[in-house]
Amino acid sequence: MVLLFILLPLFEMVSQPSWNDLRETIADEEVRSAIFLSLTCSASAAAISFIFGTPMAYLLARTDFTGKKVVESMIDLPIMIPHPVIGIAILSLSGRNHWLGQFFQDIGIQLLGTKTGIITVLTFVALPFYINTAKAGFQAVPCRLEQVARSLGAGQSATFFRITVPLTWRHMITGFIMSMARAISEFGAVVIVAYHPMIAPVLMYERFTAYGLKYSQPVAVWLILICLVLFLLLRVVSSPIGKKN
Amino acid sequence: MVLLFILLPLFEMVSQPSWNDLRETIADEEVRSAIFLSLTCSASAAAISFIFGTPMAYLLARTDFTGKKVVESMIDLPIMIPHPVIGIAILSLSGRNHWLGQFFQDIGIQLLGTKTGIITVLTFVALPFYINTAKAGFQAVPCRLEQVARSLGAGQSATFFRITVPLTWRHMITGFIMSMARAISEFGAVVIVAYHPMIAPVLMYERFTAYGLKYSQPVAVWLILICLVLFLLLRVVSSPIGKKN
Amino acid sequence: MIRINQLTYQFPNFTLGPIDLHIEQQEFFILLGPTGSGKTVILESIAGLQKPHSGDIFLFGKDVTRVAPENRQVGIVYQDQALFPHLTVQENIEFGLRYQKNKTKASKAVLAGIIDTLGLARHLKKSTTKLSGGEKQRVALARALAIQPQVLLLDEPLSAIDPCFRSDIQRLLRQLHETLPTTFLMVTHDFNEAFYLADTVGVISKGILEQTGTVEEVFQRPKNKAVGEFVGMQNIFTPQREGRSLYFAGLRIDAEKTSEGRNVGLRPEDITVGTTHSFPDGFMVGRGILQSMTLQGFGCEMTIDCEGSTFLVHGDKGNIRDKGLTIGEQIYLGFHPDAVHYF
Amino acid sequence: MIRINQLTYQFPNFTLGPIDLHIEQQEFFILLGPTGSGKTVILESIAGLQKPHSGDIFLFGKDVTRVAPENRQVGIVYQDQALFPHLTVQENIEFGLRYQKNKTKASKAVLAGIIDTLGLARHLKKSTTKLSGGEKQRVALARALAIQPQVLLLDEPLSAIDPCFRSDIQRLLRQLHETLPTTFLMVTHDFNEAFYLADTVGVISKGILEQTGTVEEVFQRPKNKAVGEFVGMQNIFTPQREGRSLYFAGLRIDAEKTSEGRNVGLRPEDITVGTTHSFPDGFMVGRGILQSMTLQGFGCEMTIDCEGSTFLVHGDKGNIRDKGLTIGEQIYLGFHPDAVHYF
Repeated sequence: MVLLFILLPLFEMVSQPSWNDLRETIADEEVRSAIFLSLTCSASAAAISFIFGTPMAYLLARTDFTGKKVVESMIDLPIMIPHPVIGIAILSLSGRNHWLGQFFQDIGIQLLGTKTGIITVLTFVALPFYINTAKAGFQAVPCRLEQVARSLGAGQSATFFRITVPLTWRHMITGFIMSMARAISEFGAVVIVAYHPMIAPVLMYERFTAYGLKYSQPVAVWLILICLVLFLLLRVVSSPIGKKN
Repeated sequence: MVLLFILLPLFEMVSQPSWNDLRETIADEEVRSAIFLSLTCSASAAAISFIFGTPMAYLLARTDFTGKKVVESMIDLPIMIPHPVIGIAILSLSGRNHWLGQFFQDIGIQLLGTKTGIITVLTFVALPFYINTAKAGFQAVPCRLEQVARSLGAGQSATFFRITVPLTWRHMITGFIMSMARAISEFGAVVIVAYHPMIAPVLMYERFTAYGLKYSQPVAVWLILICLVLFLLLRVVSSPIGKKN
Repeated sequence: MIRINQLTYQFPNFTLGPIDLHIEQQEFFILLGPTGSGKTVILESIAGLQKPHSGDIFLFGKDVTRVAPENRQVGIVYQDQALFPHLTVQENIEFGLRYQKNKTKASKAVLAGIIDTLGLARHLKKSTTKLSGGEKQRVALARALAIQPQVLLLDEPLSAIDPCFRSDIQRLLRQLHETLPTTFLMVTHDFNEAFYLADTVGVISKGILEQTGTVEEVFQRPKNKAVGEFVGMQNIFTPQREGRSLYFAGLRIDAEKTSEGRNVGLRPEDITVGTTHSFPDGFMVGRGILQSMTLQGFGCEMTIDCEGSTFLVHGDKGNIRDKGLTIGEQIYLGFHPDAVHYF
Repeated sequence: MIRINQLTYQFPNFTLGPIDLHIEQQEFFILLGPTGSGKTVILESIAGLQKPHSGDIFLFGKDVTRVAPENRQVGIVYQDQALFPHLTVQENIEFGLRYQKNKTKASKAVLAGIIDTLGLARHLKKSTTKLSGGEKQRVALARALAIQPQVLLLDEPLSAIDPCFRSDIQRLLRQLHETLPTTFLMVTHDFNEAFYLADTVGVISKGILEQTGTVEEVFQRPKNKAVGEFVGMQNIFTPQREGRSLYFAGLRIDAEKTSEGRNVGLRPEDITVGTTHSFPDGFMVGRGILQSMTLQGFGCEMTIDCEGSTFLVHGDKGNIRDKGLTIGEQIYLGFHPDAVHYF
């Protein structure tokens, strides 16, 4: 029944538009560029999460310090905060009357209505998903393996690349895909920071408000298909992890 | 640095509005009723997740069947699907030209622009968070404890309530709070199903588009404070679980 | 009385059975086998916690194959104790009481007796996490015995306990078995435990029940090589025909007792050594080269090569020192013909 | 040579040390102690994997307290083996080689020798997950020895192995120690392993190093009750003054050898029993009541009450059967005065 509740709406939506509608929609230059923008921005956000999140995740998995719980809570914050609030918060920072915003403008970085802004917002929402997955991966590698590698003469970085990474790359890729999927799904935060350039969810929302349900459905179907492909990838990559349990 | 990236926008946003703005905003009847609506709808969504999600989570934790991975993937779907798509999918189902929508209307249930619609959408996004947390809780209880209880004469339901529940209620509560927090944060899916009655994120979005950043900030601050309270609760409740590790 | 008929299980990497087993009332039966030989699965099938692939299980004449675990009156004690962590010791022990039909005063007295025997009276109010391994195991025993089960199943109850406390629990098990009307079925991989506790033993290996019988029977007359090795016959040889007689390690054996292709087994502790040919009358005596000699506890372990066959011998340390044995030298070994086992 | 000076650790529920320890080059030193007594922490501090709270560690005269583990040339073998699961047996063994400065042909020959000694040649291409416990332990040994460490640390290498294979690994350790120029430091809770392997032992209990010395010293002359109990003296009594002499269990002891308030200890296997008063000359003989008699393996365990003191006695089963002992009857026990230990 729970499954039905989740699947029925998706299935019905996918089945309602005709093939013709779908073909017409994907032929639309605006739709294609929106989907492309969604994908590139999400991938960039996931990549940024990967670069900055990996050391953070390793630190959280291996060390124990007072206030670790607080840090972990802070990393989870973006999951919990209402999406428009995230957009507003990031805009607050980049306004011209704020020193940081001023600094960014001086070096030519603008968030409102730019790709940079979209990527910033998406990184904000995607980061916790990457860090949590990678952290779980690092925690699953026994400290002892690293200790033994050290005692055999491997330095810290040799140990990390020869022992830790080979045992966690699946988790890292899973985290990458999860954070990318989370970024693709974001709408509320992006719509505040950048209505234009238009990412796919924003385009869909615009079609819905401007033309109604029937015209937004084909875009939704395309978006969902792309998400499903991502998702299948995720499961294929992560399945050997599941088998270990 | 990762922490700074998450905290700085939030901190700056909270510090920008004056006390006066905040007081005026909370005095606004519209703001108060939007926040109240957000809270009640989210709580309802979390409660529905609790009722239907608990058996599902137990089933997933205790049994092993072919296609379990597929079922788990399906439960995770709502996390990945773009939020406006969720709204459109649910609306697709409830339209008058669909048999299910027809049936709902016959028994007086309407989704578009109603509280019922909001709760349905929020449950859709909140459910995976509850199920995954509860499942982790059930998995942490060794099967052996339940088996021993059975061998001592306790039936299936006695075993569940005397052994399983006492050992997982923390996870269950954590799951409840997480799913509620996730529901409060939702905007993209709700805005499609029900612009009115207005939940807090929608109100905030409206203020942003109608009056600009400065007028949306106080609402955002109030919403963030409420989320933080929820979040603190979550951490207080779940901390003994963390200690066990 | 427990009767198992043609029990089988199919696991992805492992097949168990078909197992036939019969255990008398009030017997102390020990199922011996190495780790991973399917012992725990048999216990859980008797308790109703695993559904067999095929076969039937009877408890006291009643077919219980399809009966739910809570209706079987079978107590189970696991190696890892599986105490309920949210309950105190007392709550753990009394967990099963409310489901018993005859909550008479008599059963309360029995419970008090069990708590007393197991020395748990002063721990009753404690949390189970505060107990040592041995104490936990005693709580698990008390909890299983509190419901006065017809059958008590024990899954390697001694292996998770520090060696110093093992003998205490062993003594306790013996005592409980002597005073209670319960049938005990225990699985273990340690044949010393079986020697100390069991009335009857069964040896299981790779999912097959190789031999059942009294302790003496199985230990003195193992049916095949697998059982022989498992019960401590570290010297196993296959005699060769030479002319009309059978020989191993240069020793002639009575052709009546065995035939070609079968094995002979000797325990290391049944062999004595010396530098001269003087052994008691009737002993079989061989000559070999002392290859190694290692002290072990208060004993000594030697390997001796006799015409290409290597004997492992356990001896008394002092005894051996007196005889002045030297590695690489010629040495005699002897044993009573009764110490030779044929299988 | 390993020298540890005033090493201490503070953990939330446990304090270790201060520990002073000195181990000679090429010695086989065994640190004995119950689970949770801090043995592993000492090993990890020598390997540099745990930072001590205070104190210094010297390896071959060099202060290594602050040296990174990869620069210490110390191999470590854990109870759980800690093999790298993503590498084959060969890749595991050769993991440390590329970090060694002297990659000469000689070291390749040494490696081949180690693989040969440990019998791993035919497993080299296998995944480590396909190995048995004993094989895994041998891979872990080979991996640690491949870097030709100055010191090899062994953390209960035998306890995770099935009992049947334990003696193989034990023999192997002895052999490796005899052929390699490496100092061995092993921790264990099993004093039989120490008896078989160690040159020198240290007994640690609750974070304190109670006694160090040769195996004989520690086993025959335990310094205090804690050590005595740990090395198998299950009969420990406190003699009482009566008049001008000291007595325990009705037996008078030489007042020169001990003083009031100290303990005497006797191993169960050093006591012989009989129904008559006939014991060898010079034996101390006591009279008591046989309280219990339980068969255990090929021996027998008896408890005998002598004027309020209970003796635990191990005897030979056949021997005892011949003497026809009965529970509840009067019995004599005797032992050589040298078997009594004072501490």
